[in-house]
Amino acid sequence: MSADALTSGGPVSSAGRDRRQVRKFPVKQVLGLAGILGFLGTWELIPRLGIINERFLPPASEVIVALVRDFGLTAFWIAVVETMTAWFLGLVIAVALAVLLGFVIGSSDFLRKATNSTVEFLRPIPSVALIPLAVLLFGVKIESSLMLITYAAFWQVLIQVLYGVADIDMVANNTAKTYGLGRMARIRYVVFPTALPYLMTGVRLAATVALVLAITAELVIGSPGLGREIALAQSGGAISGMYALVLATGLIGVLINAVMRFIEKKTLSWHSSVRSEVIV
Amino acid sequence: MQPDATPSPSGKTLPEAMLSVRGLKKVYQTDGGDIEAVRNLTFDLRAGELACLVGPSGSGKTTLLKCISGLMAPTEGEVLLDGKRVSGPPKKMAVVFQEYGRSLFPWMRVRENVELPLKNQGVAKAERDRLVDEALEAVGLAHVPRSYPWQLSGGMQQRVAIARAIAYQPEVLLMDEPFAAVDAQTRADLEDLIRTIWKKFGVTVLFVTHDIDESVYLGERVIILSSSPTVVQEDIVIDLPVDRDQLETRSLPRFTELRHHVYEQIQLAKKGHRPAAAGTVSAATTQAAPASRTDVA
Amino acid sequence: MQPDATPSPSGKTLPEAMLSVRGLKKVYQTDGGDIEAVRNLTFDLRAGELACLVGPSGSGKTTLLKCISGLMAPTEGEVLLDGKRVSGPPKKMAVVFQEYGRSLFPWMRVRENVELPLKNQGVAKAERDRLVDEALEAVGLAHVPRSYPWQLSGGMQQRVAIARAIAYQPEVLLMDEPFAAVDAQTRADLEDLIRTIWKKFGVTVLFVTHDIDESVYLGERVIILSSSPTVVQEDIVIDLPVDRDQLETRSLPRFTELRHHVYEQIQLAKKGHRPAAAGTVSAATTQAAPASRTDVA
Amino acid sequence: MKPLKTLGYVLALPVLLVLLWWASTLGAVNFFVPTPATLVAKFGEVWFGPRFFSDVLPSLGRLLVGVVAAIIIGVVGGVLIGSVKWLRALLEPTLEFFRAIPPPVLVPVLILLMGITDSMKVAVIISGCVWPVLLNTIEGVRAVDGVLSDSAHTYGIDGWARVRYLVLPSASPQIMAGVRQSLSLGLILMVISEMFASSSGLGFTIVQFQRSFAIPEMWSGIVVLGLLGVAMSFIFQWAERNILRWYHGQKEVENAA
Amino acid sequence: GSGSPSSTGGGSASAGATGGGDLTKVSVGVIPIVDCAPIYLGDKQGFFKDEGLQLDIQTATGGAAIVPGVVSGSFDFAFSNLISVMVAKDKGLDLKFVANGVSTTGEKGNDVGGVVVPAGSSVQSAKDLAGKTVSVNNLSNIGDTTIKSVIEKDGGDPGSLKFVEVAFPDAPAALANKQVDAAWILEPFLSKAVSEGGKIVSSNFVEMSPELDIAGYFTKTDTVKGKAELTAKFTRAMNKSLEYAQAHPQEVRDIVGTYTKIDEATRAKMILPRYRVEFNKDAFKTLGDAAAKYGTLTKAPNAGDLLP
Ligand SMILES: Nc1ncnc2c1ncn2[C@@H]1O[C@H](COP(=O)(O)OP(=O)(O)OP(=O)(O)O)[C@@H](O)[C@H]1O
Ligand SMILES: Nc1ncnc2c1ncn2[C@@H]1O[C@H](COP(=O)(O)OP(=O)(O)OP(=O)(O)O)[C@@H](O)[C@H]1O
Ligand SMILES: [Mg+2]
Ligand SMILES: [Mg+2]
Repeated sequence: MSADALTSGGPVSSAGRDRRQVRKFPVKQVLGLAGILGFLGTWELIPRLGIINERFLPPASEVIVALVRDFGLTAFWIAVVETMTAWFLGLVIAVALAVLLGFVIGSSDFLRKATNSTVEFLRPIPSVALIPLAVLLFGVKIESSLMLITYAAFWQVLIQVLYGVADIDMVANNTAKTYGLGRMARIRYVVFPTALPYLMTGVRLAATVALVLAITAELVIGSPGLGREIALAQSGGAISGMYALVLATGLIGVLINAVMRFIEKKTLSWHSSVRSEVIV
Repeated sequence: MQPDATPSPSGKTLPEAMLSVRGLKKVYQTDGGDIEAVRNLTFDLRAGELACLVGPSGSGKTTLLKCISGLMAPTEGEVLLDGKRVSGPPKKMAVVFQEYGRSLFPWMRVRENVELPLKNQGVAKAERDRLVDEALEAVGLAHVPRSYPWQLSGGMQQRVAIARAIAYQPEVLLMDEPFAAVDAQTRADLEDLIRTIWKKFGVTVLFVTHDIDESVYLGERVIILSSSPTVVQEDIVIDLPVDRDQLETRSLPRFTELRHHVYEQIQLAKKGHRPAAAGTVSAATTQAAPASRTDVA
Repeated sequence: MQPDATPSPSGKTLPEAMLSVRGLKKVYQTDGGDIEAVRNLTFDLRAGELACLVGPSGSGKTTLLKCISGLMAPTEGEVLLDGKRVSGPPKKMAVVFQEYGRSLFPWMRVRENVELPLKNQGVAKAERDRLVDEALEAVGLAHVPRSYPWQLSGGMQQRVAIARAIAYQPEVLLMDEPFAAVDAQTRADLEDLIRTIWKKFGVTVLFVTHDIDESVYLGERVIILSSSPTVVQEDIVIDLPVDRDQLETRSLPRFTELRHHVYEQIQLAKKGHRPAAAGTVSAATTQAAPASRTDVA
Repeated sequence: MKPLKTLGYVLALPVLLVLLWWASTLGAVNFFVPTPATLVAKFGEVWFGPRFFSDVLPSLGRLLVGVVAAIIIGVVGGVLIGSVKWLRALLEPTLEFFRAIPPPVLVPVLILLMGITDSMKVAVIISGCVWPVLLNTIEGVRAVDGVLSDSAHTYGIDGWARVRYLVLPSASPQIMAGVRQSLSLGLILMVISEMFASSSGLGFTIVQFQRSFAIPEMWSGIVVLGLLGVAMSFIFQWAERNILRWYHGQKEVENAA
Repeated sequence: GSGSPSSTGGGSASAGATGGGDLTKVSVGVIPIVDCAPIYLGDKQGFFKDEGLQLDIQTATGGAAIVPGVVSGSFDFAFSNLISVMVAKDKGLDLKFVANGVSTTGEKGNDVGGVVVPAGSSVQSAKDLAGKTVSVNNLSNIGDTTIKSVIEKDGGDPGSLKFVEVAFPDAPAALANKQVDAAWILEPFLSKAVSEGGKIVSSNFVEMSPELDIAGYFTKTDTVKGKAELTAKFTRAMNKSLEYAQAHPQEVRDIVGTYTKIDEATRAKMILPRYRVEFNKDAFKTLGDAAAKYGTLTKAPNAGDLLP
């Protein structure tokens, strides 16, 4: 963040007396870009140096050219929209369900204990194993992808919410109790804010899992979207085209994370994790 | 004395007893063995009484307050509020916790923290605003309503917690060392504030403090706890005039006398001396033992 | 006065100055705008001096301590320790934080908490054990070494934090309202403990307190801060005998005089009065302004 | 009394659900949804035999190596990235990039880099289950209490000692949440890693059953996964109880009301 | 990328029809590979519309979704290789072919699939593969079944072979990096592998039987019985399409470009399969027997039950 924070993570350096400078110069974004460039550079070198044959892993530059070409195609954007629609719907359903169930289960010791074994049983079931069931129920349509996405993302959020609810500060909770806040009010005013950082991590995890699953479902089932485009490129031998699509997927991931970080910064400005980044 | 309450200390369970603690015992179970925090506490508080609770560090004052506010179930004995047994946080009771830093919600601004209990009760917006403004004004924090608690100094945080309790307009007010982190002048102001509120609304107040002068200046009664395992060491009526003044009252000879007496008792408590009656008091049915209630005059 | 230190207060930067705070200014940046916690602080502490810092709640005492301990960079001005500019936590400095409840490691037992800094320094086991035992004994907590901090009462937690600082044998000791949560008797004992340690090891101590009596009883010097935005309001030398006694010293007429003076100054500070020199003191180069240093005698 | 109660908690809901399933499969027969009886029969037939040694054990071995490696990488990386701001800024977008790449797409690249080997499969497992640990560790490290951190600083507890005594314990509740996520993800990725370039293993067998329409057998494999998940999570919860004794103790005592 | 195939298929529109209300909608699950060119061609030529059918071509990327899709009724008909359907039938799913899909060219060394070894490999013919590691796209399917039986015919020991699953697109790399000794590859990757120095040691389809049918269009037996008319219409249109495709190879190469991402140069060079109407019952039996023999099926299938 501040310039001297770059050289040491020490507390003094994070004191940010050159805050105004920081505003002008977005160190964070530039660093992030540098990281991505470093990665692309490495990728470029691997085939160029012959560590892996160029035929099988085309250099980054070639893939980027292919990606830029993709950007000009409506078909590409249609695929992106299809994938993102499935992603968004799946994620929203998963988060809504998980938050609801998480708070219900988390705030009751009985439910927590009684559901533990079942939750643990269901969680490790791979979504891919559910493909036949999904197709059986919904056919080769967005609903199949949705079911797989929801299933996979749901557990990520649920577990985080359960941990978050358990992390509540008892002094805060007692305070709320003595001021006559009922169960619902406490969930709203105490439990929810406490669990929020956990939830945000959960949503961030789930957002990517949902993306991964959206692509995978399209890839394996063949419902329309980026995943199917990848499969097509793969089975058509269009290697650069395939990596271009993979690159696009990764970029979507980066974008999703940026949005999530933004939301997190807005909603968690009071939390010490965000606090220590903002104030100093 | 409070005008509407009989000043006479009495050993009987008075019909107007607002708060009765009877044979209270609390044992904490830890993996290192059981810790008996409170052995046997019995005392009554009349409606509208202002009592101070003093006792050595670790004698179980916080524990007692938690039991009274229904946050913790006693191991033995019971707490009656208005004749009803307390089993969960009662309505119209406000507690100011010793850990003020953790009792404020870090995700809410100062104003929101103070407002929350009122909002939760469904108090109308205009009324709520008035109460919150008044409370913040009273604790001298009218200028920081939009700060987050962690942007405040320790003393300011503590005053937010006090403001929240005041704005709530409780019938029973429990305070656990509420002025520990504020400066002398503010402390004096807040002491007067508590007495004003008490006189105005007839609130029943139980006030934990380590400051002996404060306990004498503030209370109509001072309850002294022995060191752990805890019983009531002494129960003193403070017969100072109802209208008190920081300079005047504190320079009264009677003030100095009472102050001295409390100090001696606490020193006794620290040394492990226990009142004669403590062993014989048995739970629930026994009334506040007269032996442990002394007029020092 | 301490036997080995010249008692004369001086406006010059003394060669033996252990701690120099010069033109210190701290502004917190928040999304609600900047908050100027400290405007301009300049003072020196000689090696082996025991100074008390008093000031209204929110006047920036904690902020000052954080700057001195190198935990926070000042916005302007600087802190010199032994002639060197402080840029990170210096060696051999111990700080007792106001938020004692949050400064102990909840995953360590009491003993481990006290032992950790020594272990980290590579002190041998036997020596470590001795220091830890002594420190726990001194604060009256020898009986709970195997408890977790959250199993202790507030006052006990605070004493663990004090024990940790003592066991560490620092050269500079900063304490932020360390006795706020302990009872009067324990407080008196701890006050005497601090003075004993100070005399024995020649530690430089900066002690924040709200208790005016305490500041006069404990310190060789009392620095009074104005209310926010903060400057040094007064700097008083306490010319009481070095050997102090809770009963005797406190009943000296000089004690009462000093006490009164400090009280008045704080009330002035609260009312917003600022010392004449405050505006003219400029950062870094200026020495402790003589105008703000008064002998009350 | 106590073990009985625990057993009740563990079994009540599953038994209820199995009954429900049993009732709902009473009438109609669906090729893709077997009855509990068939499933139980197949389960014994399929998994109690040589397959246990030839398929299940090797897969479990890879799973274990993968998960342990992921946890180590996640915690070490998380502590580094969480405590060094510029490193976080540098790496975050790249990590997010990798996180978003679906394992099925990653597999061909890994095959190119590592060949068709066990380490490739382990790499697939790591590539998937490192994220929850990493992200949670980063968040946990960032959320270290300010006062506590200041205390450590003033006592000269820096560098490794700081990590050991302050950062790790204080982040451990979050780290544990991440580890718990990783365990089940590990099982899922074990299956995925065996979906490509493979010829044996638990995951492969399940996928093979699926492809050859041996549906009851496939479901029995899924039950194996579920049971493994439960077993792993119970072991984990036991370990967590011990590692986070202070944390649970604190919560519990305060919860005693 | 050359664009995504629209899931409703471009065909009916380009045939000039307005998609009137009297057309019956049929959804067909296909895999976007060269083998499925006839149905796209037929759709474009209007063969299905002539029968009163409006095609809804849905692409699924692999076998995982095809059979469940047919069983659940999301597809009326679907394309799959023979072994997959045999296996499903073997496990109790009542399926039946309604039209042929694709057959081997019957020319050794010039077929749509083959086992490739890298240049300089010691493997000369099928029997030398014994003891080697061979990649196939899916285990227990048409690839390993035919290869095993070819090796056995050639005098090698099929039991000593080790198969691993590698997808066709990744197979050339696996071969080049010596991760497998030999790879079973289909077009268009086969031509590519050969042009890059690979050597075909076995044209396993041809060697199994020069008349081998590889894949076909199938549906539930229920559909065949209950919707006999619809089935007959589909079969007629499909057969017409197969014949048309066989007669117009250049149109096949062109249309493949619309629903796959195979570039033009590759399309021009790749070997096309044979499209024909009739199933060869003998070859079917050979294949079924082999599958049963190597344990993919529990018993040899009955051609009469499965074929139209
Ligand atoms: N959660 C706990 N687990 C175990 N023991 C506890 C717990 N809380 C308090 N205790 C013990 O109970 C005793 C009384 O504690 P309590 O907090 O009630 O004291 P207190 O009178 O409030 O002290 P202080 O004035 O220092 O705040 C102490 O000995 C303490 O160690
Ligand atoms: N993190 C922060 N962000 C913004 N403002 C802060 C922050 N910390 C302290 N302040 C402000 O700085 C001022 C001084 O705070 P500080 O904690 O130093 O006071 P203090 O003298 O220690 O008070 P007390 O005696 O009540 O502890 C206060 O007005 C406070 O609101
Ligand atoms: Mg207490
Ligand atoms: Mg402070």
